[in-house]
Amino acid sequence: MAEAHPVGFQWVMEAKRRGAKVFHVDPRFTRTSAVADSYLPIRAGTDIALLGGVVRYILDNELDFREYVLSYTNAATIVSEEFSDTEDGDGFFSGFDPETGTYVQDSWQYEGNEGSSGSGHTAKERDSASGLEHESHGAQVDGDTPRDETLQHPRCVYQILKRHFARYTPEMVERVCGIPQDKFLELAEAWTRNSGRERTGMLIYSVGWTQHSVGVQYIRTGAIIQLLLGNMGRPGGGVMALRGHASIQGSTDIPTLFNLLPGYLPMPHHADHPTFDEWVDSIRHPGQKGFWGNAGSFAASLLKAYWGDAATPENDYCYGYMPRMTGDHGTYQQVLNMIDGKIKGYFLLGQNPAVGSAHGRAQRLGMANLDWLVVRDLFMIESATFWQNGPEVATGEIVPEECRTEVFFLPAASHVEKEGTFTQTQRLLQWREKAVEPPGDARSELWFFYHLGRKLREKLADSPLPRDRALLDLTWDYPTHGPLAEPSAESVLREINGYDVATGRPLSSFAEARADGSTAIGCWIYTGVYADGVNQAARRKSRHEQDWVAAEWGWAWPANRRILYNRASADPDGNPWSERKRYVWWDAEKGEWTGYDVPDFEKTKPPSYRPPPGASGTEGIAGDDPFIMQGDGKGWLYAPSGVLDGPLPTHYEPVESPVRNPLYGQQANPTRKMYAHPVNSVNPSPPEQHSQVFPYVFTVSRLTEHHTAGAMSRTVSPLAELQPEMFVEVSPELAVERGLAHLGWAHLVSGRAVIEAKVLVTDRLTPLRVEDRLIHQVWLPYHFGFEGLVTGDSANDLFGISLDPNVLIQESKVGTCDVRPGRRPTGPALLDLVADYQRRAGINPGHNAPAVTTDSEGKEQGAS
Amino acid sequence: MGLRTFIEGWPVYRQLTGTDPLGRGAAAKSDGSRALTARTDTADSMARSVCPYCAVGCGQRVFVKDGQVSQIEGDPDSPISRGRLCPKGAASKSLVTSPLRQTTVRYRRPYSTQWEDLELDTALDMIADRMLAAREQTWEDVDTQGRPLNRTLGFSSLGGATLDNEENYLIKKLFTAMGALQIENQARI
Amino acid sequence: MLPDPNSLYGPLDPAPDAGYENAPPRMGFFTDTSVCIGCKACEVACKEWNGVPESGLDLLGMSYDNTGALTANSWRHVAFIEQPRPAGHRTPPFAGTPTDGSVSAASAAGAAGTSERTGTDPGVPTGTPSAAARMAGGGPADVLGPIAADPTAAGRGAAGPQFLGMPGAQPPGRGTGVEERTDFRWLMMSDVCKHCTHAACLDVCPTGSLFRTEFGTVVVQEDICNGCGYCISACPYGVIDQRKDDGRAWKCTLCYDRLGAGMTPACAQACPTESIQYGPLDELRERAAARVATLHERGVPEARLYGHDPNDGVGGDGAFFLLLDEPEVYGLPPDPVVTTRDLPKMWKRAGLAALAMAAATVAAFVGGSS
Amino acid sequence: MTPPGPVGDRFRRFRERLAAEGDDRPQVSDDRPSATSGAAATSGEEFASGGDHPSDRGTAASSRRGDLTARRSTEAGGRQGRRRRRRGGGGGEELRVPEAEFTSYYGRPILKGPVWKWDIAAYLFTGGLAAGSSLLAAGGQLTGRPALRRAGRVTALAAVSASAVFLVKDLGRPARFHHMLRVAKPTSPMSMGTWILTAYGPAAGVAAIAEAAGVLPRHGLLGLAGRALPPIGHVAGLLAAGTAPALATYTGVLLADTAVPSWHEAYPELPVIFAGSALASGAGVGLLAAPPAQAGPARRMAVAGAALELYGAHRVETRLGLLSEPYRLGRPGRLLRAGRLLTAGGVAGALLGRRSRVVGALSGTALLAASVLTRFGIFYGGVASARDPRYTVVPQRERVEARRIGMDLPSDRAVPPTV
Repeated sequence: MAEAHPVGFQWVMEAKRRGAKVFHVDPRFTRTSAVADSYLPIRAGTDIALLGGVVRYILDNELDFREYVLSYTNAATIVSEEFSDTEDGDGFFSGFDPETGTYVQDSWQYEGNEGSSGSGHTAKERDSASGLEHESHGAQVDGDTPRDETLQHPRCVYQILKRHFARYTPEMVERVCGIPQDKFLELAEAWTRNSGRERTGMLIYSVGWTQHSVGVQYIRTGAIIQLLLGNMGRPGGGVMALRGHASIQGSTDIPTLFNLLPGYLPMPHHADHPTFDEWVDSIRHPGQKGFWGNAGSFAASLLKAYWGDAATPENDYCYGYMPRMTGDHGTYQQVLNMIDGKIKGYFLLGQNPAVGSAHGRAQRLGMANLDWLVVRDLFMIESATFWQNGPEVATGEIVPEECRTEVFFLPAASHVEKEGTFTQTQRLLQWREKAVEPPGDARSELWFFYHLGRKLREKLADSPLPRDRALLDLTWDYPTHGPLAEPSAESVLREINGYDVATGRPLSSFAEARADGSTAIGCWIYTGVYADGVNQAARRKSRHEQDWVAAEWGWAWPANRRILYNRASADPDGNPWSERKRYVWWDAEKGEWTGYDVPDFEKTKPPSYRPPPGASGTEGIAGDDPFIMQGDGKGWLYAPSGVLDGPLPTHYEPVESPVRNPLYGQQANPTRKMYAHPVNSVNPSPPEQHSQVFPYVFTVSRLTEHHTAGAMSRTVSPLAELQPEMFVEVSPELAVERGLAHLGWAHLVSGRAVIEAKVLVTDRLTPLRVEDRLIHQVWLPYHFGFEGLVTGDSANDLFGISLDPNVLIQESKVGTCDVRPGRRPTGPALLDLVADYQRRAGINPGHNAPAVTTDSEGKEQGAS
Repeated sequence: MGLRTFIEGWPVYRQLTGTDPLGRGAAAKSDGSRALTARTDTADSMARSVCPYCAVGCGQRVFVKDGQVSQIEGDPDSPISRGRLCPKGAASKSLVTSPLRQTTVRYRRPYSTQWEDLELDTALDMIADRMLAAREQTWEDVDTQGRPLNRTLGFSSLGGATLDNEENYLIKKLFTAMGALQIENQARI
Repeated sequence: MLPDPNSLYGPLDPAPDAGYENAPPRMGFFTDTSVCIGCKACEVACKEWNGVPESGLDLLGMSYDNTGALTANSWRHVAFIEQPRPAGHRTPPFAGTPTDGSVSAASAAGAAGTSERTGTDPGVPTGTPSAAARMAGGGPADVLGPIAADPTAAGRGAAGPQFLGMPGAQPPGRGTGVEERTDFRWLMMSDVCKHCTHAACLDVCPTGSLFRTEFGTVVVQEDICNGCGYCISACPYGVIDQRKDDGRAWKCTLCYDRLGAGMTPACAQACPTESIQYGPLDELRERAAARVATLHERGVPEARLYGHDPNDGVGGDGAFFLLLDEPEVYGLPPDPVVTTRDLPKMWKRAGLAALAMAAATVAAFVGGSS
Repeated sequence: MTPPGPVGDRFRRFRERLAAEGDDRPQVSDDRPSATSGAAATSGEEFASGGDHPSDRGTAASSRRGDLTARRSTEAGGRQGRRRRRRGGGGGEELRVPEAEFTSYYGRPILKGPVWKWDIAAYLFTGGLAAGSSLLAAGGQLTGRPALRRAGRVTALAAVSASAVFLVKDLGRPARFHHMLRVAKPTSPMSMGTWILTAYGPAAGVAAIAEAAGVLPRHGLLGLAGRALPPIGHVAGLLAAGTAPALATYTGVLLADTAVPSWHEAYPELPVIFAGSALASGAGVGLLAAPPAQAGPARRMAVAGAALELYGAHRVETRLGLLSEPYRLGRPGRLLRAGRLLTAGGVAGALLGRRSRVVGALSGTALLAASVLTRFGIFYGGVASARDPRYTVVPQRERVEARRIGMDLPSDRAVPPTV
């Protein structure tokens, strides 16, 4: 965190000053470790084993916050008797379909709900990354579930959890992660001791958790711990994602993602959502508790915002105009399609996949096979010059004279040259004022897309084709101003916020959303950001003039709420769990919820409220159900649906690992998304042969001094000079083993690429003892590319493409490689070297390794 | 300037007559030092902004003099950052004023080995034409069972995490209306 | 003649001594290295505010330090030191992992030896490998921790690199045949001009370019400096430096222009963890003493202040530090003394020599016969 | 125990680097013919053996690596060419000053080495020469030795002019040389020197111009000038001589009033050396320019100057402990040793060859050269001391330790210095 989010880290230091104990788990000793109280070196890709060990420690010693767990989580809920665990299936839950490599989730359901997950496998959900829909709400589940408040029922979640994690002992943690038992116990002890009624503990993660083939389950494990310890919805608690781009949260809320529409509404699927009603019902899941009951209003209001007057109840608000998904249209699928010549054009909007995405060679080859490419950036980035300066030009794979891609480079406006809102990592929207005009041809994205849309509409104005109606009926009349005819960002924000169609009055809450076409809302979770016609995101009341929650600085979705599910900061009766940790509580006199923050609960629903039988939607939420976006109002220790690779987290080895999974016969996540494509390959891992060809584990991450793919830092001299060259960090032990000299060169080889880097021999890396083997890990920054003030080979070139099944995020935090002294070969010899390694490792590009690695017996059970 | 002012302005004179015989401070202070002001004080305007790098969302104050950014520093009022910035945030002025910034449209023809210049409006026109052509060629009305698809997989887009919500909104809205599905950004990565 | 009996040496409030009547309180920096996270925001913020040019694009191999030293083009410099030593009371980071001995000495020596004059325009001077090799410990300076207490480990500093020739004979993961490194700490420190009470650079400046401000800080006046270079030799900390393409001397001004506007210096404002604190020196000294006491309580006995003492060789620094090791480990002199302390004696010696010279001449002409 | 291959290779490379570091630092003994080729060959073999290690089974890269290492070993060999055999590497001789243990930041210097270039060392000589010459000229003027007077005055002007050129040229901003006259700071030897030069320079200049009286026509305006010049020159010559000792000795303070360890600690001696060197060089001019009959005072000046110079130089080379080392080792050591020899030779020649114009001239030349060498030796000795952190850390550390023992304080506290 000190490395990648130093300013956020000030709060950790603040806590430390007040006596907090900081633990840092990382494959290498970083600037965070330097100031942490305890540092745990870990083998990359084994976090579930570590966290699972903590879960077991909590359950074994009964250290959970029992009152919280009983009331606020699904610990007491009873699961179907059809469910069987990985402990019985050698790494498989019940319901695995080897054909598609996905689960049928029926058996995972709560007792009596077995039919509710739909039928068949979940390959479709995987292809559409449906896990992402749950960023704002839980998966569908029926509201009424059988419970055993004594937690003794053998099939209640609590007991299942206990059995599932029983083998995650300190010894197992040591065997899998390489973390000595003493240190693990120190962590577990401190974590549990600092949680409960009087204290809360916080868990912070970043893409070190998400960029794995089991990434979602990493975070699930963290969430289970935090629920067990009562750390959710309470001040100083929570699971905190530290995101890496200024508005990456915003670009998920208002998604530029193929499978989502604003506010986490799913993009329609051709088979599941042929009609508006089917689409809406699939979201709100009739009969389910919670706020998603209003999905119809949100959906209608979005379409109304898109198509204005043309959208009427009669034509289902132009639902027919919406494009439909048929499967995986994600960025990696796109790149492979580009290589196959299926895609003609590509827009890059402040993004540099030639350096920043996994398998850089595939990215560049894909771009070299387009008809046209539009790059909008501040700088001439690698993704714009791949045809000229890319490494494939050196190897002869791309010949400029033969590369047909037509490239448009359009300069972009910087953050001070345009106005608008960023949504930062805590869902806080902050408005930026414009300081200066952009230079030369530089324009904002707002300008580019507004005027591009204007031109497209002009060109199609006389089109008789039905397909063009969607474009022509679009509301696209934003006022412009200034010499450049810049569209008004405030007017767009106003549309995002939503307004009453008749009067134009901005809405102040998504509770005002209507399904009758009387409201138009661009992104329902953002409703309120323009309440009363005031740009709430532009509020900048000094922190000196308000309390520590600082509710008048910017605006957080939803409803300016700073901590989600903060009803959980009070006990079931509505009183604060403790005076120290009071945050939101029930004021019995006034008959309302009150506190420092906006209560995340219906303001006047008393703690004693119990829904009438059969109630659904918000009415179905009881007065002590704090998790109001979940179908049952509970925090999920066990996820009966919504997570495609299992209701509980399970340790699987990374896709590329030198180690056989010590826990199960199943080596890696069996449901991961794989791409069999000639350009893609996976280094062999046990039980396959030849894994020793790539004996070392490598992991990549950021340096404080650089930003992502480097376009915004390698081009800036005061940053470039601080980390001026690509390097690889190796332990002294590995340096000895491979004859690497400090500041000398080394090159790293994977089945995809070979890159070179200067060697930093440092004590900050250590070999780990895993299963009586010595595992060496090396670390690389991934910021370097071939353009800019400082250049170097790109670490992301080493990775292949394997994705998490829930969200289709690639495993780019761990891989295997070989490390060799000296510089890499250049020209065609480089390809020969890679080919030689592929041959020796038995890699057959274009063919996936088998997903199932259990023996026949295990397979049988897995499939049963 | 008369001789008298010249002599009185001579630091040696000030050393001999003033409080600073050793010529260490008051006597040695130059005209330049006397005229020194903080350029944040003399800025024409100040915009309140947010750091463009990571997602912590640190407050920034952007000072402008003569239409140019003259300084960017942390906003002490921000409850998130309390006026502090990391090296990247602190380098924001160098970022926006970098001499490496590309400020004109560049165009690379198919099979060409070099860049050429292009008018912005022409570029916009050419891009619009190419989008429509690609859409035309790859349009899918219905699937094999006649269910609507209403889409094109002929072009795609990547990016948005460094852009504003308003921009993302327009991107998604326009592309969706065009039937373009393959819209992605860093959040997938 | 001297405005204050302590004008050349000893405790002194420098602003009144430099002729300021009703001077504001003396301002300074307290840099608490125990909370430094080495982010280098200070380096960048300083460059942005002061328009300091680039200082070279060289990988120096000195941990994460690619700046190398304070130079004319780097007025803040973050030092990084990797040490096989315990950090306070915390759990040894590599306890239980199958490690060999430390490499810090070897890599330091590598860093020192692999480059000629590297880095910045003024040139970051390279180091000597033997000196670097001693970084890991040993020597009389090394009074901390069990490494020094253990005679075999104490020799590890010098012997540090030798383990590289001795890989473990046992099977991997079963012990390595040499002593393990279990403890490790990574020290970081943002170095800066010390703004000495007795500033040799200022006193030797023949043009009055270097001057004392009303805030008690020491500033080069760029409209005056003619690049004589005297200040550079005079600085006991090796701070001030000549910019080659410019000819003048440059260093931290403690953001004199910002101070005048009542603002905080750029580096201190940017510092995310309050490692760099700015304020009236008296307050900072109190705060620093309290911080050291806290750290001692919390089991960090190696915390000590550097440059805080008005009785030290330079009359106390306007920018002082809390360090976790001996100063020279960070590239600071262990006991700097302002050269002008001895100036009266020097002039006396010169006078005597001049007299002797005159006398010898007279004698040569008067005495003798031919 | 040590297997062949990269491990040993790396270890040896490191050891060699440590050993090669010897040439970063000045040496005690003369270079001996070293095993340059042998060392290179040996390391070459070692590198070659690295390729045989089983783990190094690379294909395409191995030849590249070979090239790289070969180049590096050549470099190493080249560096070793100037070094002694490594310490403890099988019976090399001991360093005279025991290796002091100390820590540093990656071996980098703590101090900035002086940015003054050779021209400041040259100025030390020309300034002293001017001073010595002016004294010589004044003596000649007062005792009726016109040859000494003329030579002294002309040399003084030439030398002070050269000084001005050297000084201005060394500035980072030469056009701003006049900023030196902004202030008058007794704490700044350079400021004082500026004012000394400001007084001395015109006087020496006028005195030298006065020597033109002899060649001017007898009549007319120039004749008038010719008649007026000698008395003006007389006064100017005395003024110059009056400021000359200050000019000659302030430079000692100029160097000493720095943080450069070997300069600062030599502050008692530097003015003595420079005074002696100035006298000797002035005497050298006298010996060169004057017939033996007039050269007697020059010979006596030479003896006095040489005595001061040799005494001072001996003191700095022995009295300062570790900080004397830079004056004995490497280039500064060679310069100072050569200077000493020439001084001794010059004095001997002056005394023994007092009837020979040629011997006198040679002696004068030797003294002048000796003065040049001494100045450069002292200059570069200081520079060397600033570039190695050893000379900064070790003495200061000893000071701290002494105080700690003396005051019996806890070891980890900073301690006020005893003055």
